[in-house]
Amino acid sequence: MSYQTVTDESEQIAASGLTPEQLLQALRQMHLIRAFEEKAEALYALGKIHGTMHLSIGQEASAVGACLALRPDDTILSTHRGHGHCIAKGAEPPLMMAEFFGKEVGYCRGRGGSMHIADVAGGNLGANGIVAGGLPISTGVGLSLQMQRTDRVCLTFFGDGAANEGAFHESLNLAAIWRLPVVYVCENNQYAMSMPVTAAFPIRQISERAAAYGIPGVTVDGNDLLAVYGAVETAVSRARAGEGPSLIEAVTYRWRGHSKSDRQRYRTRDEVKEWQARDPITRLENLLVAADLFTAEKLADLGAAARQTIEDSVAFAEAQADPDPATILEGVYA
Amino acid sequence: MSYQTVTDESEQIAASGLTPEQLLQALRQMHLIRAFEEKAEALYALGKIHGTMHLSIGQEASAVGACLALRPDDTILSTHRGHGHCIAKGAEPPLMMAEFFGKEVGYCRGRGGSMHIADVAGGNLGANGIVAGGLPISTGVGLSLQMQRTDRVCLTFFGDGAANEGAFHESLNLAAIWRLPVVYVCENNQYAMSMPVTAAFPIRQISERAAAYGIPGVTVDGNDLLAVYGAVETAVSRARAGEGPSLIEAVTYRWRGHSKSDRQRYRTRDEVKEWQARDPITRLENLLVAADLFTAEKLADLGAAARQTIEDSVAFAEAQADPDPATILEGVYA
Amino acid sequence: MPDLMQAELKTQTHAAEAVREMTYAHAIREALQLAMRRDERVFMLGEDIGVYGGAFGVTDGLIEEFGAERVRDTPISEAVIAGAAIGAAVTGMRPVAEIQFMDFITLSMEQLVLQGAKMRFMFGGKASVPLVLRTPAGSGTGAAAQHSESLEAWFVHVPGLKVVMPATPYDAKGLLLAAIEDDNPVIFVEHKLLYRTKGHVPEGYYIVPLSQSEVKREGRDVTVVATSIMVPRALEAADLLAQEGIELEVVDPRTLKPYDAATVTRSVCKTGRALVVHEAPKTGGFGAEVVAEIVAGEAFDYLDAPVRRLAGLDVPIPYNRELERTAVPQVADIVREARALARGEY
Amino acid sequence: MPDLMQAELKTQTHAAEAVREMTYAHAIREALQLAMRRDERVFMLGEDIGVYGGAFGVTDGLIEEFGAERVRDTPISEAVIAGAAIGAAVTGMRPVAEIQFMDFITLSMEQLVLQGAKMRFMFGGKASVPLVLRTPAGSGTGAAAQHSESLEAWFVHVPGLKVVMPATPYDAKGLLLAAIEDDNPVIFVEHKLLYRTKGHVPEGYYIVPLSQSEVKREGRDVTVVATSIMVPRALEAADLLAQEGIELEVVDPRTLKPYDAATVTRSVCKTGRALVVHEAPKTGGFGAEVVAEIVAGEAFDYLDAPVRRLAGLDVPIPYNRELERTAVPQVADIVREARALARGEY
Ligand SMILES: Cc1ncc(C[n+]2csc(CCOP(=O)(O)OP(=O)(O)O)c2C)c(N)n1
Ligand SMILES: Cc1ncc(C[n+]2csc(CCOP(=O)(O)OP(=O)(O)O)c2C)c(N)n1
Ligand SMILES: [Mg+2]
Ligand SMILES: [Mg+2]
Repeated sequence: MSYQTVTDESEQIAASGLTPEQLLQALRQMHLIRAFEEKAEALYALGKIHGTMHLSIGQEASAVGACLALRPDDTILSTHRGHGHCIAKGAEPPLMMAEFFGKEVGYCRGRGGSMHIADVAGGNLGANGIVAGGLPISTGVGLSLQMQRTDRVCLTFFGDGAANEGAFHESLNLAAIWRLPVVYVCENNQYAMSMPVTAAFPIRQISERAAAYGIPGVTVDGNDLLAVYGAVETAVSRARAGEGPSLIEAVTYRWRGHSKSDRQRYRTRDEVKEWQARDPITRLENLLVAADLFTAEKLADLGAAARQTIEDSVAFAEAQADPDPATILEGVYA
Repeated sequence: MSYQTVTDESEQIAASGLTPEQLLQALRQMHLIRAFEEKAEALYALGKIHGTMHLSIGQEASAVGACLALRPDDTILSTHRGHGHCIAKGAEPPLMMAEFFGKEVGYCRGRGGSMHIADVAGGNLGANGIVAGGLPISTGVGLSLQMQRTDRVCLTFFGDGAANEGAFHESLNLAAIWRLPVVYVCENNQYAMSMPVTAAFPIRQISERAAAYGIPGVTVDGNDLLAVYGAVETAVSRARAGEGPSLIEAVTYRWRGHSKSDRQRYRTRDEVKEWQARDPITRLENLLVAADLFTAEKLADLGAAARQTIEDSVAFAEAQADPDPATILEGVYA
Repeated sequence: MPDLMQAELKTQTHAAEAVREMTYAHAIREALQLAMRRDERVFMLGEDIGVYGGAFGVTDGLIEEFGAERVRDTPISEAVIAGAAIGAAVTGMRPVAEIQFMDFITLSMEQLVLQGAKMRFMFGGKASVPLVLRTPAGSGTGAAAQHSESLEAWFVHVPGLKVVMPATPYDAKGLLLAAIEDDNPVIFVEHKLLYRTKGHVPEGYYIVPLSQSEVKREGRDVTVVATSIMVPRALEAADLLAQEGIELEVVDPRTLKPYDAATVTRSVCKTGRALVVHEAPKTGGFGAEVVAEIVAGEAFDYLDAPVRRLAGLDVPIPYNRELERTAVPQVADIVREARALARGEY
Repeated sequence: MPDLMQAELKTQTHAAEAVREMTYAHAIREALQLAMRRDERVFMLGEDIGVYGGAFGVTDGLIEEFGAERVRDTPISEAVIAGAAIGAAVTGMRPVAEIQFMDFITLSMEQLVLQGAKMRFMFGGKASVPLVLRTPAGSGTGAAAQHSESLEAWFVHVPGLKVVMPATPYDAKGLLLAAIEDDNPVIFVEHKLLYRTKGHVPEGYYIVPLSQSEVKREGRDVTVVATSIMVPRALEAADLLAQEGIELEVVDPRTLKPYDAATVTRSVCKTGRALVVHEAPKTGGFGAEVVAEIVAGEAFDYLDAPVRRLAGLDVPIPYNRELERTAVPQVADIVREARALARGEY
């Protein structure tokens, strides 16, 4: 794998076309994701949230960098590891937190929880409990956008593990032959649960599979917000212009276990530490400071601000009402 | 697509390593397949055979060339267009014909018919009514052969259409990472029912997909028995040596409609004629004569002999007993 | 109801309309045509539905009228056919997907069951998935075990799906139009052997509401609940038994989910005897649901005999013609079972 | 039977053996271990069954004993997991595949139903497919709609498959060993909430034959037919109702296909009342089959009340804890329904 290296940070930022305000906002979102998940983790440990959850701590640049290339009227589909995508697409943390607590005002009226959180009005067609389950749907969303003669696009996240499901293959092929406006973003975080990509794939880069569908495929450093943004932006422009789908592989790492029950026997602490040293948040902060866009002092408060937002979200969520069991059949049918 | 061209026919034959006897036997089998299917077609038109059937007339070199590279103890899996594979793997036409007539002595006791004909003892694990349905199974057969420490291989036929099913993707990936002894032979006959490969694929050659699984992929002229044999032989040797699977695309054409109900509105007569001019049987005959292996006279009788064998098969089949309806539940469970 | 309406119409001035007979396949095609003319959001996708006209000719000619964008031929990729329909449906379109044989729906299950059926509920009612999935089911064509499935019972068991299974051309057209109007995913099960059957089909747009069982023939002795191809077979059996003085009441649920059990209950309260007939294998089939609903409530007290099922044998569909016929109920089987019930032999 | 055996064993000298209690998960692991030690052809494949030990820890430690070749971690490819098992089974191996959650079996349907289940029959009895597919089902863990399926009814409807659903550690071990010995494809449905329940499990190899329903508790008033997690709930309900003088007879089919209806019929002939309880949605569930078999024959004449089903609501499993509980039968629901039946309120 070879990553782009740019010597001059301000040049790199200028090349991205992103404004300082956009970059600051991206950093804010990354902090928000981190704070949201750290809190969710703590609440789970306290037994305040039930079920299961999959944390994307360490992968924030991929979610935020990708969504930064989208317009509000674009659509995303997300995965079981979807809190970051949800926030990056603009969801409100209090309503997300309310969903985690299973409350009636939550995004899914408490019916969905972490694994199915969706913000339909905001253009997030949901996390998905099924690996690769969103891929065929996103292909259909692309079809819909194309048939409706819009220039909107659909961006769909999935993991490395998902790239070995049949749904991946069928979806990319259909999108390719119909030139659908879909951007397929594979978050390669090195593992599908306990299965390392080195064992699950007979190739070095998942993006090589794009060639099987005659579409562009690119691998980027998924911990580098600018790299993710750049690749996705190119793919989004292509899609808007009617030139069809692309496959982007964002190479990253999950710091936490797969889910709460993971004893992580399939990897070493050293490996985790190595990747933690490549923290995407620190990396963006360093870039912004090195590029003289913001001072370290200015950025120092963002983490605390994010944590405060999340605390407020929890307070909001806890104060809300549970769904009335008598309404259980609502929403099965339209 | 670029085919190998060899100027000197005897050189070509020598390079293949095949003996004159093997080549003559291959030609006999191709005639047998042609005669079998022409007869089956006629019987169907007369209402003597029911159900549906898919004829491989025009594709004989692919079935025979591929199976020529196998040992009797190797296993094949076949498709809905599987009469040729069945004969090429050594099945007996009388028992095949009996199956077509739904007779108790037929290969499947009259339960299977054309679309499920299998010769388990002969190493044919069956035609398959499901497009790509045999691919996952063949992967499992490869696993079984590997775990049993044999040097046997599994060869699985499928159509161009099948290469767009999720099962194709999952099967090739699993076989690749586990280095299973499976040879995947895609018979690209230009159409999946009415869907032309040019519309169904965003790439020029289906064999390009091998790269997505890090395995060898090769496209050969499927109407050239030697070309098919050569490519499959290489793949089989690899597989026997524990070097894993290969993907071979045999480019060919079906002369008949997809099945009996096909009005063939998706292609022109001219296109069909063009391909009929590339008859794999005539081609092999010409080669054998040009190479001075056999005289045209010697070969002239093969067609008639094949037709006689098939007539005898029909006579045999018609004389056999139907299954007793009282036995209908036999074979649901072991 | 079609017969009734036919009788009425015959007295009208438009005699030509009154005798308008067409096949089940044609009636479905007409419904597709009307729906697509009426609503731009309606489009079709599936294998060989374009120039080929569909494996059974149902979509013949539609690509000429609506073009390849609205009558979309797909590669052989059943998972993404279903998924593409779901994705399109949830974002404003009204897709009608075709799965060429019901057997192949086994490849679409994850998308249909875990995604399409649940999406609305999982998202707290904030999305809807108005899609129809048409598919031909059933045996009788000699296509053997992998092209003869009758899997409707699976879908009946899935909250969030609706399941429709018309037996007549009239119902096929009206139910398909209702299914396309419906805002939920609907599995629309056609029967291969019914495609060529004929019946009265009114011109123009009309709806047969989802979830209304219909009494196809009245009778006092035995209630026969039959679905799909078993409806005409039950009616034929009723004709034969009428000659022996046994009057069958034939009820066709038409929509299996949501299922209108009340009509059946009413009938059983009258006859006191019930026979449920379907083609799918008996064990775990829809017939069990029909029986369970009959004996759970009101009708129980009116029952004069055990409630019986007559269904497919628990066997894959065999190729041999005679075995194939043996595997699923025929008219003579219905006659035999209904007669035994009527005579108190159970 | 386990309880009885336990009692017997306690009188023996090997007191240690008599009190050998273990969890359902452990009992399954022990069965896998014994089968793999006994027969080289037995091997396992599935997602994260190796070093991870399985999503629920069931296969913990097995890779250490048997190595990565016989405890094979696969990519996330459920179609080829099923297909690879079928291909291996038909050529001399005896695979035990795991589908990590029963929901994901929706991706294996074509291979299981159209290939594995039918192969033997389609080939005229000339092949066999000795495979076991283990999978955890059920709700109760807060994992919501796509990780809580109970799809056993689908497989019951498929000729060629067997379906096993143990409720106790004893049965889990003995039935799994029987399933692995069986020469047919067996769907072995475990329940997530049962994994940690404990019970007596004898050491060593033993078989609980497939297709034997078991009376888990005798009683004279109402027959409760319950499966999987509903067995302990029904037994708890029986304890509660016993205090009111209502005696439930709890029957556990254990093997849903082939289903031993005779044991249930015998029970209903005694009690005259039947309640069928399962977790899966009621409509089209296995309970309908149980009811249909009860009322089709002998037991019909002994019935004193309608036959009732208590099952999951027709709703995807919701995330919210209280809604999740509401969606499926709890002990109190069984008590209420069984009491109403016993008191003639239906
Ligand atoms: C179809 C399906 N198979 C298996 C699972 C169980 N499962 C949930 S997440 C996961 C690993 C997914 O790996 P990947 O796609 O790389 O995403 P990541 O968890 O690494 O973000 C597995 C096996 C599932 N949810 N769906
Ligand atoms: C899963 C599945 N989908 C669709 C079909 C219907 N069908 C049978 S053969 C066929 C075309 C197959 O094309 P290809 O794989 O190229 O093989 P060919 O017929 O050209 O030999 C189709 C669509 C099927 N049998 N199975
Ligand atoms: Mg991953
Ligand atoms: Mg083809």
